[in-house]
Amino acid sequence: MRRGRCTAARTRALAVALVVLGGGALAPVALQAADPAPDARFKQLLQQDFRPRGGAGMDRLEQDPVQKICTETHDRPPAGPREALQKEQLEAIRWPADGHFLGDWRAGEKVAQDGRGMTWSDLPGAVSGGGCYGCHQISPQEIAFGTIGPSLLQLGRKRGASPQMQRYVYGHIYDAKAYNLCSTMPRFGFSGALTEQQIKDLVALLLDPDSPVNRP
Amino acid sequence: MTLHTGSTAPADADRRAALRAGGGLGLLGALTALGLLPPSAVRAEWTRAGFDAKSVAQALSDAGLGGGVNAEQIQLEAPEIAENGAVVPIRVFTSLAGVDRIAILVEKNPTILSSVFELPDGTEPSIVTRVKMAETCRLIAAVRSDAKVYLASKEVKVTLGGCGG
Amino acid sequence: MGDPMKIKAALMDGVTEVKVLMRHPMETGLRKDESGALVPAWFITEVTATHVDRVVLRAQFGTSVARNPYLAFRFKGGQPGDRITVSWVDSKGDRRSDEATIG
Amino acid sequence: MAEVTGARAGAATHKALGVGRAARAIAAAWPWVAAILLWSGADTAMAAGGASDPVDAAIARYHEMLDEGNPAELDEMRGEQLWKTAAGPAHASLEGCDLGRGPGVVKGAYAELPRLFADTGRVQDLESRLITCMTGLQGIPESEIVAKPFSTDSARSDIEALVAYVAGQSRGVTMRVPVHDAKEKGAYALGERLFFYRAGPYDFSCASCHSSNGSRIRLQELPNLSTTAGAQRAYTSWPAYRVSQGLFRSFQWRLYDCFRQQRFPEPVYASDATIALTMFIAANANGAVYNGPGIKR
Repeated sequence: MRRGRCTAARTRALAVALVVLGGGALAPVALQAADPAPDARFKQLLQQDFRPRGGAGMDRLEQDPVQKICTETHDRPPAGPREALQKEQLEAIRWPADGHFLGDWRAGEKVAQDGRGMTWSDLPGAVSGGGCYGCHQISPQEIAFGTIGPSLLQLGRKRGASPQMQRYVYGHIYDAKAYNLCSTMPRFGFSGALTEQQIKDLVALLLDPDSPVNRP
Repeated sequence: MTLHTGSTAPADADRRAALRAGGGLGLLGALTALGLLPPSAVRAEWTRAGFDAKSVAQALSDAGLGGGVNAEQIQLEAPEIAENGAVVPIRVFTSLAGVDRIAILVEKNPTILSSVFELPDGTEPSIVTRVKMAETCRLIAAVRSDAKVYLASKEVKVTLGGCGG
Repeated sequence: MGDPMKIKAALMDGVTEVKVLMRHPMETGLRKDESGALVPAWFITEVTATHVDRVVLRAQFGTSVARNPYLAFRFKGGQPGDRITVSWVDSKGDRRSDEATIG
Repeated sequence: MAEVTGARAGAATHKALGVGRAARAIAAAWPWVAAILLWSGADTAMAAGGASDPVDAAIARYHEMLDEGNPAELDEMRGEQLWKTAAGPAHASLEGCDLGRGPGVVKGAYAELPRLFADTGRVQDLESRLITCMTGLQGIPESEIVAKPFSTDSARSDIEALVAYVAGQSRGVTMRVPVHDAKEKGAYALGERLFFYRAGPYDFSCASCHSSNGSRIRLQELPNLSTTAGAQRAYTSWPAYRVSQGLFRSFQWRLYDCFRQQRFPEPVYASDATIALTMFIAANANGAVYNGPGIKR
């Protein structure tokens, strides 16, 4: 995590979360969160029963505002805080300085296949993959794909590869939460898991007309 | 995971000789010495031929199963997709009578010949076992019945599993 | 001497079905351990099954047999209570023999 | 990437079955209410979906063939030996160990764990209870037991073999995990909270992968552990032999490796957090017939 940026965002959304709890729209969750004993016990549990290992430090158990509100609302945040936080996330996206979004789809396929990165058994600082096939159908020749996310087969053929579409896909991989606050998809750029070049390569895999994803 | 499957040594004559003298007859020799097996159970032809072969044809020929033809009577059951190549279940059976040898091969493994079974009279031509598969390829079953060899094969797709880390 | 095998032998309609689980790493000699060193080949080379004192199956295994091998086969004859013996020897010369009775 | 939905080809078809969009929205907002309403419908959809998809059907066939011979039985045998053999400084076997049904009673014990134990005052799962017995009866230092609780290629774990044996002695027994005492209820509540807690660089909770029906990672079916049906299917098939590792794995290992993939720090072995999470999943599986140890990819 890029701590600086996350911490700044965290302070703002704490206020947002308080508004949610005061609103009473999510009674069961609010009741649970309002009971201080389980809260304290839960924090104690996290502190005592996990320990840092490899690159996975205890700071990973601290929730940022997005994680917090999604946890507390079972991924159904009310519109107000949702829009505020999504705007924040969108503003935090670091767009390519050269203005280009399309990399090499062959390199993108490798990134999509590779599910390693950021676990306690991965070397800190080692290159991560996107693990995209874990959740998405992408190239037609790979039959071992997950179904947590939608199929991305033929994405470029269906939606085109306009500069706007390229920017949208880049942003989505960089920070899916900027578009859907409680998306299951990790924020691959925001978290530092993928580099700008890796994200460009994935954009090419999904949108380049020559990519197997988009062949007829 | 990365799957490494392969032969244990280059296909050289020394290795074969060592296997014949060692692993090949060692158990039977020992069992015979212990009185667990009658001497007649030890057959001279029982060697480890075929495990070093680098082609399906060579493996079959070395294992005494050359010249086979595909036959519908040979049933080879295996999953279409193996969730993990480290363990791929396979069942081979046939309605043919007089079967005395069955072999199972994995077309694209470093060691193509997986196992060879000798079936005395009274043992049914039905074997269930599990192979390793390094990649998507055909599994092949060879069955010898009345000195003729019959074959069956089936492609099994080997896939990547899990979170990939 | 390896771990015990699990052997099940059941008689149905005059045919005895034998199911055997063997504990063995079945190392190919091509796998690397966590430190990147090649793990030497180590695998069962031969399996023999006997019903009382008659051989009912002999098998040769190579490294393409899966780890902790499973084997099932059937033979005619056999009576409840008869002894089934399964023995293996591996590429290091280790051996193991276990018994079960037909149920 | 829900907003750029393309063709939902292949196995995604079964997600469209059975549970409608509105119902899923309810499920997302009030999962417990919705779960009660949707149990039967969702399960039927999951079963039907699995069979209608050729890839899922092929994977189901693979599992069916594996079920015929499970190397976990070898670990059960080894665990039984360990249970019955005197060991440790006290030269005692574990035959006097109380797993909740009285000293020495192994049959059916796993189907009622985790539970509160009066002698320790703790809610304990099987593995933490085995530590209690190994330290108490055999005099083995806890530090020695928890140093390497999970098997590796080069070193087998005794506690995993004991788990295989004890779990196997509940095969065919109906799951009845007690959630009666305040401490048991507390553990369940904490486990539920941990299940839904999103954190780490990938924003994952257990629920990210385990709270929808019919999803997969790659080709692996993901049980919906927040429903009775999903928890029943999953929990009753663990602990299990993992063919990809050639090793038997305990439920504590299952949670440990999920947290690793979740990009969390390492959970402490047999800690209250892991026991609470086990309590949540095990109690959700109540009413199912325990059918482990299983065999998995």
